[in-house]
Amino acid sequence: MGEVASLRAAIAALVHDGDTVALEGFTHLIPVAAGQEIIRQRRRNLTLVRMTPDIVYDQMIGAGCARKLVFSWAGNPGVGSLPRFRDAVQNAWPVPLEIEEHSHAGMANRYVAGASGLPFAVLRGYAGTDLAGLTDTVKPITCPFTGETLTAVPALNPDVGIVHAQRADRAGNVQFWGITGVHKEVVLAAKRSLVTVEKIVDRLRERPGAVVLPHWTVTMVAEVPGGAHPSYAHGHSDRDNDFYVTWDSISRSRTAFQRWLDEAVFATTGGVAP
Amino acid sequence: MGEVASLRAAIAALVHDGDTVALEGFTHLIPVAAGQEIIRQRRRNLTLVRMTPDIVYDQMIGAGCARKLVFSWAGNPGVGSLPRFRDAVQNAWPVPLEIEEHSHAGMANRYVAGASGLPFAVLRGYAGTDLAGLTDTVKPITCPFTGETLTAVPALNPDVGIVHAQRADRAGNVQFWGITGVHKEVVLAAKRSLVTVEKIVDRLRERPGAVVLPHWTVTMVAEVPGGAHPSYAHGHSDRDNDFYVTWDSISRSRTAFQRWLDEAVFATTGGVAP
Amino acid sequence: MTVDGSGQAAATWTDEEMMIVAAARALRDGTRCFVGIGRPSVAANLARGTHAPNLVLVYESGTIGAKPTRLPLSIGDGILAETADAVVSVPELFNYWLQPGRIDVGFLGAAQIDRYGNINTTVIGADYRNPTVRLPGAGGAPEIAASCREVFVIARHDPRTFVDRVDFVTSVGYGRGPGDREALNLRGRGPVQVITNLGVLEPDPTTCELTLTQVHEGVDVDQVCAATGWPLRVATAPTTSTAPTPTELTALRTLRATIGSGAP
Amino acid sequence: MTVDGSGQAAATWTDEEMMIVAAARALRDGTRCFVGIGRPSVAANLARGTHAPNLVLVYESGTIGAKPTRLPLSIGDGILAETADAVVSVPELFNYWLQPGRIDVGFLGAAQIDRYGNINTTVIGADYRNPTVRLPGAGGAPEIAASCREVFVIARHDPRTFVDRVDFVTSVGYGRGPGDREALNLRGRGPVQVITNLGVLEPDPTTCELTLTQVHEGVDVDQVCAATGWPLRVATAPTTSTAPTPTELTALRTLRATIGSGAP
Repeated sequence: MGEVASLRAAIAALVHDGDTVALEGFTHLIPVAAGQEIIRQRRRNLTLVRMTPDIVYDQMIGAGCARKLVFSWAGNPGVGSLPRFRDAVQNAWPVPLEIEEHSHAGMANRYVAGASGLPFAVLRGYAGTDLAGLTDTVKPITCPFTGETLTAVPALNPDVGIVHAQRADRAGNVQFWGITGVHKEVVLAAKRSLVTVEKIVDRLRERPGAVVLPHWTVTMVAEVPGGAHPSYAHGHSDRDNDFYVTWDSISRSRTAFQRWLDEAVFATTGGVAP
Repeated sequence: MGEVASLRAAIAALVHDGDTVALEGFTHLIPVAAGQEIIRQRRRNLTLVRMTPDIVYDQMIGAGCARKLVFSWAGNPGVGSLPRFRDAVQNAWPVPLEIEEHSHAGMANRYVAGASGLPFAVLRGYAGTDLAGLTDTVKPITCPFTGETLTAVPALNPDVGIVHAQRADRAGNVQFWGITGVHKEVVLAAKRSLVTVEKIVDRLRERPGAVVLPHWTVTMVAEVPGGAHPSYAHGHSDRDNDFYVTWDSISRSRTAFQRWLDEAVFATTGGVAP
Repeated sequence: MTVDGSGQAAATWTDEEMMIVAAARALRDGTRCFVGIGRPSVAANLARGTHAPNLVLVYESGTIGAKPTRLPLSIGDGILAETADAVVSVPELFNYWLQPGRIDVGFLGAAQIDRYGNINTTVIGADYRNPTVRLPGAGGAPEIAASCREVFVIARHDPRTFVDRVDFVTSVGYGRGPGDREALNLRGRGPVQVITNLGVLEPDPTTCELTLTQVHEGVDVDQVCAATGWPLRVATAPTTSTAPTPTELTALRTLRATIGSGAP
Repeated sequence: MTVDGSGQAAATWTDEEMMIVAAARALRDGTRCFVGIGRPSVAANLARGTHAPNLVLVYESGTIGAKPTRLPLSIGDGILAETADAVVSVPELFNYWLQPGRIDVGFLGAAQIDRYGNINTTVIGADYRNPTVRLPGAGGAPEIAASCREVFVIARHDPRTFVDRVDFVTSVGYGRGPGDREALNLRGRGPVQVITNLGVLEPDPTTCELTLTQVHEGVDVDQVCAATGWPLRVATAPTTSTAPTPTELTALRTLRATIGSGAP
């Protein structure tokens, strides 16, 4: 556990065709470089899980890696829509995309159940919405003490959980800070996990708001400076807001997207986004 | 919310006869001075809730404040038993004590449900033990997705939640660090809350591992330096292990305990334990 | 339009600015506000910079009591974590902070909103599986709309947005009318104000139907009715919102100037 | 007793020390161990100070990977937080760390333990409501016994502790025999070693009944049987544990010397 490897070796070892893969990072510490390495290794028929599919999943979906998407908000934050995601949903291009849609509260609790070794989680959610009727992953549950009806959602335990973090030490202990999202939950819920980090150091030092995941909870660690671009790593980089806008123009046209794929992903040896 | 007051005024305002009161602190930051002020104000018929009733509850039970105890481990950590607790359970002295007994995992999850605005929590627990049969607060629940049977426990929402912390600012924002136990959960689960603190400062400063509760989640704050004695406040004091041993000899005899009550509690104006 | 009839230099503003200012004014000082990105965040930060310095901003990224000195560009902007009273995980935010009803106001946008304040941010078109337009989806909205004590909605006023019945109920307003929220066991009151570029709609106390209670300066009622996709009920005497003050406009434009491209 | 037959100065030890040393030896390096206070904590810290430097100590106070330089005096001793890889809340410890089976070994004490490894730490006496002796209760033990991959128990050997059937099942061992853990849907294997001051008991692979498999040096089998409250089954050829080495004794005594009064 906590094995340090190259990004290429880690993806090759951990991600297989047909796997359920969750790349997480709530606007912060998104493992974009790892997503692009999955594209580069031409993985197919993945079930992609993510609360906020944004540019990284637009890229993976457009590249034809995914057969299904489990999510709660699919957009380009602050800019608009995800053209590749829309093209897949509305026109099955390049391949059909099955979707399973939830709310943030539902997705977050599904990861919590997964991390807790429970088959389901309970929340006050979905009541009265049209979401519940579209999936068998939202069901009513009755409180055995009060008789009140609440909502149950099943645990998420992805085959692979991938996040980006600021630091790891050489033993593979991982540390991240700032907005931590569902980082801890997805790593603990996943059967296998990969953490890409800005920097591998000899010793982690305590920091306000920092979360540490011991090496024995992380399968592999890869040093990928800038691996969250165009999202950011608190204390290392700023969010590249211009790229989010640029992405819209790239993603709107299939040909522009294909050109971007060839130039930015397949022609490169991997690591950092353009 | 976050009103700064004296300990005496805070207890007088928040704790009433017959209330359900939870004083928490998992071996660390135990609000012992607040418990002694409750004794001093001669509150009666309280339902006392605490994962680890130790010296502070032995004192409150011996003083006759409690009619019921909800708990998961009642002992003098590292020393042995709680003579006043035993005397109440075995001999109804000074008054009968009803008990409702759980495991740590069950109690922790009951606070989580309370803090989450849910009527119950689900866990893998109690299976095969004799605990479940003794209370109507442990029930089986079936996963609506897998059919698996798990255990449900009802939420704990005490009338009053009391903890000790290292810091508050003048607005009543609270900060604690080190072992945080169920501090956050009990404050968020309680209808009213009191936090006694080592020090009220102008501005909280960020620290590794520190948890902050905004002033609008805390009803009242009282500055009580040393208010956790004989437990400790990380960064301020060490655990007084000798007092835990001494307590055993005080508590073993009703007369020695009565003498201690008169001298250490009723004869003092409150604040810090001997 | 002129700010006032006085002799001083006339200032003009857009209906977009009027909408943001009206939304900001609706936020009382000291309240806890669950803020979505885009217009709700602009309005909330404007309020905090003007009449509501103690407004508590809560973002779904887990930042509680954020005090950004510039407009955040995403709900996870680093400046939110740097200035927050507390940063918690996303599960904790939804479970410990939103779900129990600790947040006073939920501030939402909408792609479609209907007569009963139900919101659609999922799909346009009758067939979910084959939509005319695929929208981003629910995000935090369903539980924000359910659990906050009150909900404010901000949206530009046109018949495609203000529809008789939403194509998809992403977030529940008043369902199909009185009693529905109670029947669904929803904790909050529901949408109490819908603020647009033309005026303000509020639910009728008895029927829960959104009703025009306020028009912005220079807007007439017929204009609002024409921009609404159902026969809009109008309060007996709708008030008129006062124009943005120079202070409000300066604060809003300064705030907007803090963001570059890629802005919401 | 002599450490060895060589000419060097003889060292003696107590049966309590032999028990702790035997327990420490049972902990393999690198395993994650959920440690109760008292003897389990002494044994685990001895192991970490001798043959298992990479033993991961997890205490129910939420301290994960604690590396105390002295013996902690409570499960919430400040030194545990200061030296831990991570400090988490108590709910998180039980839900994210213990419940999913991430911990290899759960190390428990017992006031009573029976033929099938069930543990009682709640009450002595037939009537729960009117007990002969009221014990502290469950604490974390029921879920530690259920969820850790394996459970080690450490207790002094006498007929009042080793009983045919516990007065109260606080933590489940093998219930009433084979299949019970599976029927109860318990994740871990259950108690695999019960280490006492006289020897070591292990569950029979087919009957799950605790069986004497090892006696400590200088202890004979009859002595163990006499100290057991049921007709103790004895392995065909019980091994003999080697006496504490000078290194082990020195390490243990140094460790004990780090604590003052109020020690576990």
